[in-house]
Amino acid sequence: MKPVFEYTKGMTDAITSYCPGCTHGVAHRLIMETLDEMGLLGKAIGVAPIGCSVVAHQFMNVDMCESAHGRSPAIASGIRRVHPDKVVFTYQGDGDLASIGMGEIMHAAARGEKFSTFFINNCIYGMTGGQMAPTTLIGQRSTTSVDGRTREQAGMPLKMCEILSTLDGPSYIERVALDSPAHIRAAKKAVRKAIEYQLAGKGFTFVEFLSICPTNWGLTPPKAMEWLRENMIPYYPLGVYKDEEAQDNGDK
Amino acid sequence: MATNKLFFAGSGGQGVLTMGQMVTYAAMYADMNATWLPSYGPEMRGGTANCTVVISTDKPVSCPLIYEADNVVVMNLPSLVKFESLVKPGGNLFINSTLIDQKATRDDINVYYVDAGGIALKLGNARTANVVMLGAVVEVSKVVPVEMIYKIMEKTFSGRKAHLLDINKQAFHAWKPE
Amino acid sequence: MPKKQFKVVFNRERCKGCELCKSFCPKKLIEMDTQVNARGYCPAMMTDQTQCIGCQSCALVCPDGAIAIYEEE
Amino acid sequence: MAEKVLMKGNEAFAEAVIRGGVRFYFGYPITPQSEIPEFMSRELPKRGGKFLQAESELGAVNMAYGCGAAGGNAFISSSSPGIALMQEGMSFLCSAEVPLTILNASRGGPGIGSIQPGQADYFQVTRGGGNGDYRIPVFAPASIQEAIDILYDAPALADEWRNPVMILVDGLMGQMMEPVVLPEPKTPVTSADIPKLKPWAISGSEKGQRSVVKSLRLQPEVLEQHVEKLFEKYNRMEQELQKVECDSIEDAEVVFVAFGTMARLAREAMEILQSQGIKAGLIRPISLWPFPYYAFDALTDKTKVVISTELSMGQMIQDVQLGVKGRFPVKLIHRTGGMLPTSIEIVDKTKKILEEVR
Repeated sequence: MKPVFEYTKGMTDAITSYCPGCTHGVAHRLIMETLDEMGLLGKAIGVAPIGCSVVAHQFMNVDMCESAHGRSPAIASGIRRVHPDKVVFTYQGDGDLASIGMGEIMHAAARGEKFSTFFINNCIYGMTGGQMAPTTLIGQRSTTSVDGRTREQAGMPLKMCEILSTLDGPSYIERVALDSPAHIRAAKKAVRKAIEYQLAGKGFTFVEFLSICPTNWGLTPPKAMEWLRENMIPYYPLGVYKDEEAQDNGDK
Repeated sequence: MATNKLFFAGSGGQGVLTMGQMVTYAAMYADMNATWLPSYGPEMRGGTANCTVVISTDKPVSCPLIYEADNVVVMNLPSLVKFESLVKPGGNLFINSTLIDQKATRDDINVYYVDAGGIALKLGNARTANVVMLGAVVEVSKVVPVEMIYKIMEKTFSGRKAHLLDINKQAFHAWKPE
Repeated sequence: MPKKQFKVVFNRERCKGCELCKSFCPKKLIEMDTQVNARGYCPAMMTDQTQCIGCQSCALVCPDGAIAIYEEE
Repeated sequence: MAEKVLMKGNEAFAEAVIRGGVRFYFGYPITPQSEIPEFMSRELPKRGGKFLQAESELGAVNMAYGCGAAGGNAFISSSSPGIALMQEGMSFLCSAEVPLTILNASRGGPGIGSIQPGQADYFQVTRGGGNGDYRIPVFAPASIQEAIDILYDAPALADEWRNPVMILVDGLMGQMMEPVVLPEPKTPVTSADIPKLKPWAISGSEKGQRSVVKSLRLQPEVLEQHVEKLFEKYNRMEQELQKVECDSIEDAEVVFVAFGTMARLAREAMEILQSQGIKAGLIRPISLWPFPYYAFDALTDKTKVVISTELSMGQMIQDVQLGVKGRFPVKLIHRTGGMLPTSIEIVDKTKKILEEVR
């Protein structure tokens, strides 16, 4: 029998600690499959965030360290200084990256740090129990916006790809979604591009994964996928926000 | 003399910190112990400048901060007003008489009026006023050997600045006690 | 040309019963077991291997590495 | 012996730590130590090192954590409010057992406070400002030469213990010049050496094993075990890292206890008292943690009073009391907010205290 699909050796054998249907598992796998296919598992150094994926190092089968909340881009910048020939990445959630770690991500991106950030946006704080995130949508209920987020009270949700694409430092920025097999295939291509650009020394690369949190959204995983498609994608449009190699990319 | 405490005060740009550093370097070259401590504050430019030098011949300098000084140099009027009291009884006060037309008020100290700017101007380089003053301090106090001041001048005024060596040596010896 | 035959293998113990594979199977070949696994989940299983078209949809959406797909030779 | 040079404190500190093997600096400007990042930005690139100006002190300490976790010898410097921000990282570094050399030029507080010398961060640095059970060795030199010697050894010490090491100075020492002798530069560790020298570091699993640098331990029994293991280390540090200088304490009637800048004022006060026939001595803790409690055992019955002299409202005095164990009265002479007493002020206050206790 010829294998068509097998679980990548980029992932450890451990069963993840994520809830049933949580797309952290999919995002982890896509990154590790890509590193494996590119022969980079031995050269990769990852930084895990605070949030549900604080324990990502138990599942991603590469050298990793933990970080304090939001600081991963600073930590990756430090790692990069010591190992300029390795592949360095951060894996961060929306509270970690777009709230408490906004300073670190903006400045690492602005410096054009040669690492890749994989950003999981599921519009909610998962680990702490479903509080409003900087990316929670208007009208979306959370444990700290029980009647739904309002613009008056909390402002509009932050669009990180759009914000980061105003900077000169990043070389590749793309928003992908994990809501269907087709989108997951496209997401993997984005991961590969981010790593290729990093290897080529082009500068900071960033992939935002629109993800689901069935537990805190109070939906079954299949229903959560529909909710992502119907609510998140209209506000967070998919696509490439920056590509240094593309012809039509402004003055770069 | 086991310990000699010097204090240099004036406004920014008068070479006050440099005078103190030169004495400190000279002490180091003469194998003495020394500390140099500038006043520091939030302002980047202008304002007053002062520094404290403590020289010890027989042991490490205990304290780089002073409550009284053996030798005090004041390069402008506000410094005279503020720091005359710092001179220890029997100590020396050096007043830059080019810019200060007031006299010292104390009679328990030795006061030297040094026309540092005037002498420097006569020598042809007004920027050596602080070296004229330094010459007076070293001449009177004998706090460091003159050869060590030469050594610093020779290190400082070398290469592209070599042409400044002679004028600085002249300035250093230009003041004579009355 | 003979029709390709695929075999979808579920790792019963890794499966958390999230039903994503079931919802994305274009041929509706996946059902949940009524027997729970050691961790208390009802794992996914194939109803009819012969109908599988090898599209990998189930494996792509599986967050838990519970699915492997092989082609019969 | 190498030639004596006259160096300003801040530049001497930076030079010493480079000679001690540091090749990575991360910092954020803050008075009174900004000459250190300035020096590092000029010097490190020339010596094969890297300088990175961080977006904040939080950024700086975490860059240093990443660097140290990856096996590099990192150095960060800041001043009191900046050190407060860095406490998150320090707790993290200790738990993850990542080495780092930290210089703290402490100033007057609380809040933004002032930029003049202060010692009101004694609790912050010796008791840990971050969360959790952890310790950081803190050394408080009183001269530029002593600071150089400590900073030169610090990167190796941090590596040896896999723990941050802090050197506590202040703006006065940073701005002061003193003749010093610089030690010979050590050969720095290169990235290629790291997998061999520090197999625990995250340098890529191609070295033959996978490394994870972490501090999260969700199961309480596992965390307890980890903290107990850390404390076996801290207990050994307490035995091995205590440093103190004692002067004239054998027959001293009054004994000053002071560190850093304040120790130099206290030393002069001691000399003035001695010249006036009053037997005075000085205990100068060089390591603030571990605090050299044993030094107080050498005090004899001739001692009438022990005076903690501090640039704070009295923080070290608690350790002094622990060291004195109730044998003598313990008093405080202090200024705070960035104010410095004169040695004469200390002498006068000491005489009053002596009248009270005699």
